[in-house]
Amino acid sequence: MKEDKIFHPRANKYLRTEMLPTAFCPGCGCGTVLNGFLQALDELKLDPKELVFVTGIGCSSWIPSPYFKGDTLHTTHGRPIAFATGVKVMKPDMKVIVIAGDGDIAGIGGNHLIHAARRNIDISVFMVNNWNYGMTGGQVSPTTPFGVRTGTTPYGSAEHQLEAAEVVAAAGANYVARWTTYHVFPMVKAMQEALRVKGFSFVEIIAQCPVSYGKMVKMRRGSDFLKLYKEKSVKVEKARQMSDEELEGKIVVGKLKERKRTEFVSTLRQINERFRQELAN
Amino acid sequence: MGDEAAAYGALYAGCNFFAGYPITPASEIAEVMARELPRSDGYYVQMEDEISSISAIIGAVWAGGKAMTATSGPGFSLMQENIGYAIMTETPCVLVNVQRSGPSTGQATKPAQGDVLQARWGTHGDHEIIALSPSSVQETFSLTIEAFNLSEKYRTLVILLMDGEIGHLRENITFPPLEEITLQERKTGPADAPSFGGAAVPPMSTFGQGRFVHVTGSTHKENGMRDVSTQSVHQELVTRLCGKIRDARGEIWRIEEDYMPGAKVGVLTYGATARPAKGAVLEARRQGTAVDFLRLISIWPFPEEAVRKLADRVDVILVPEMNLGQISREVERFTSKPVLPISRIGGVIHRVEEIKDEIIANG
Amino acid sequence: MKDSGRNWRIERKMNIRFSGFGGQGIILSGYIFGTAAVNDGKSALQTQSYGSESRGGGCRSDVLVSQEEIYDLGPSKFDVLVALSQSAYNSYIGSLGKGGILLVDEDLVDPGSHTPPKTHKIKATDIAFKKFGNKIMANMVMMGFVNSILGVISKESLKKAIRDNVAEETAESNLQAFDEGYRMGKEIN
Amino acid sequence: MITINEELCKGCEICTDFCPKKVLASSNTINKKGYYLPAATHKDKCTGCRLCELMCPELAILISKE
Repeated sequence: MKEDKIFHPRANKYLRTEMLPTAFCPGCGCGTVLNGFLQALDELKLDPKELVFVTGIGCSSWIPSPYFKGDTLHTTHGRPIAFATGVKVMKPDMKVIVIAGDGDIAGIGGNHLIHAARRNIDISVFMVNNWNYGMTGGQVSPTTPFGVRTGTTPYGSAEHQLEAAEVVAAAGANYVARWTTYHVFPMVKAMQEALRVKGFSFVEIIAQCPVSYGKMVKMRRGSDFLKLYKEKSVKVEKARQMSDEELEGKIVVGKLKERKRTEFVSTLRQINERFRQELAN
Repeated sequence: MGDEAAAYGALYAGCNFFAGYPITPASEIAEVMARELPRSDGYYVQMEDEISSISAIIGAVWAGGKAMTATSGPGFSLMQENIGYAIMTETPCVLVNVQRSGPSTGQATKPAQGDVLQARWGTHGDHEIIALSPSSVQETFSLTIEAFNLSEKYRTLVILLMDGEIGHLRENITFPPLEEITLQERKTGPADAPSFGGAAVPPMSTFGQGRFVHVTGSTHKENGMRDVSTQSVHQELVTRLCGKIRDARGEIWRIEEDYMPGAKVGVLTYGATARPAKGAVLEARRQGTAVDFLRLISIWPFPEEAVRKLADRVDVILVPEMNLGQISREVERFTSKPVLPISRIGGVIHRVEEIKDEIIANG
Repeated sequence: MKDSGRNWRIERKMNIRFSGFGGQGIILSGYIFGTAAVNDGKSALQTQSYGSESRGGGCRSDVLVSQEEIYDLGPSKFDVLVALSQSAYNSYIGSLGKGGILLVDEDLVDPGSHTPPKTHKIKATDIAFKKFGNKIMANMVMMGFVNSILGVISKESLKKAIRDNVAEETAESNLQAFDEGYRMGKEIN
Repeated sequence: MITINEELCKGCEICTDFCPKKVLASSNTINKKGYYLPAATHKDKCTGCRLCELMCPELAILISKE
């Protein structure tokens, strides 16, 4: 057990500090997402007792599990949003937070993402997108850029990147944003907005994997990716003026969608309330 | 209808969350749950598939709910991974599988008993499972309540292994007064009690109690924290998870036996097949053949003691079942006497006459 | 094979565990040792930690080298433990057999009061950084050091295995790092 | 004040690469895990922007008022 004083005050408040240092590789973006999320929670002054973390399988699922204090459900690959649906329906007063990777959320669990967004259930999903399956050593994922050589695309990927945030926006979520680990301050702000929104909120965070993905593209330092994010990022307002060709290879960042559709669990509660009233009459 | 009885059994057991996906011949369970759950302030969610259905019920249980899902063969196959998750995380919940003819889409609307071994071994890794199989609509109701009670008592997923025949069968049922129903309370403990060890069945802390419960399907220590590299942690955990069911098998076994002196032949059966089998046994006796009857109500853990007892009594065991010999293979493990499967597949259930003829031919 | 065999004559087989944290080239070290042993005409077997385990503090790569067919795939005790991090040392010191040899990077590992009698120390990471400009080559320095002390595998086979398994443009500096470690090992002996 | 937690740092150098005022630089000090630690070589130039603190993947940097 480490001395309390060596950690951030906010780490002591929100993290299981006995689990630190993290198991992440040096320079891994997951650590920056962890750091930013800690900041977001602290500024919102949320009580860890009100938080439920639900995660899947993959490096980024280790951000909440085991590091964050809060009730934690570390589930099977691809399914955290489905598990979170059950949690939220039964515990509507708790903040249900899913932090997981692109393989988990957009790959094997892609259907759950779309339908949770469509239901507009009050869950905050933070998708850490590192463009590959990192935990298994660097294989192509639904978000790997076209043409990139990975463990399972030795001749270059023949598939195009899934724009997960745009898909979620179209599916009906109340809040959708995308940032990168280079944009730490707006990333923290977007996390806070997502946590405040009632309804399905989704923040895609492009985050570096300098080990598994980095070895494929010969970018072995975290900073190599952060520089790339800085170069390739285009604010959503500007992106709206650009053509598809101009946007090829760019990372569109910012708030992609905000709307105020009715939330799923509160609707379920209203139905039960109405049922009781009709029964009484 | 058996499906409706399963739904009402769940409601009587206090189920307040159901997640499901439509599938023949189990959809009626979902429909009743969707209609009736608001009455007890429960919630129905129709998920996007069966994988998310079982996921959602496990989530609901950790959020303090009592939950069930229902499906049939194809959906049951999809749920296998998370059956293991529920076992590993010791999540009390109920899964109804109204078996239909397979493999694959098979005869979607026809009954079968082809999933009995999948129920036992479908999920990966070492595990023990509890599965109950009703033979009537009335029993479907009571066994669903039993399934909830066993799930709470042993903190595990329990399968109600119905078949399409019983699921879609309409027959008379009496609902007992609520006060006559005994429910197993969820075992809870003090805040510092480990949720994943320290007892064969540890007390369960759920979300929202401020206890920072950590639930993972990975190998974990008694406090729930992941430890996937220590051999002894895995061995202790999995041995306990298997042991808590295996050691209690005497309490979990449920059978119906009807023996008579001098029987040379025994009939062992379960589920819908038990109905014509029972008829055949009674008819054979009327015609002068001494025959023993054993019905397995709990399929898993396998009531091996009862099977041994039957095997000691008779010279041959007939096993009518709606598959090509799944339980008869299990029976063979406990006797060296001949075990003859009477198989019917293709969506037709045995007739009394044909089982009776087999009894007389072997008696 | 003129170089091999000093300890080899005593031990017909040798179990070596390389350990450290992810990114130190631990797994590659075991792989190179095993490949070189096969090139020497011996039986060799290599296993390693996978996934997050290999990236945390307890990364390991085990090599079993033998004159005969190997039956024990997961030995409980090792003849040699190479440790490049404190947490790996803490995790694996228990797997070092009685009378076994411990080799450590002395800047990174403090064996403490339980230092085994046969312990050899080298500043592998420091040398790699200061002499070869890249601390990642610490594993090469260490491999040279290990082999000069153990003499299980021929130097030629090891160098060939290194050449075959590192990027072409870094092969020369890797080999120099290996030679440096080898030379330092010889100084001790 | 810049506090660097030597036990947590994994030497990824994101802080030294992105500090807008180049307050932080790589040092020759190696920690127990074999990582080269950053050092605040130009403390006087620190504006307290906290970019390093928030970018650090290991929660190893804390910027606080003197």
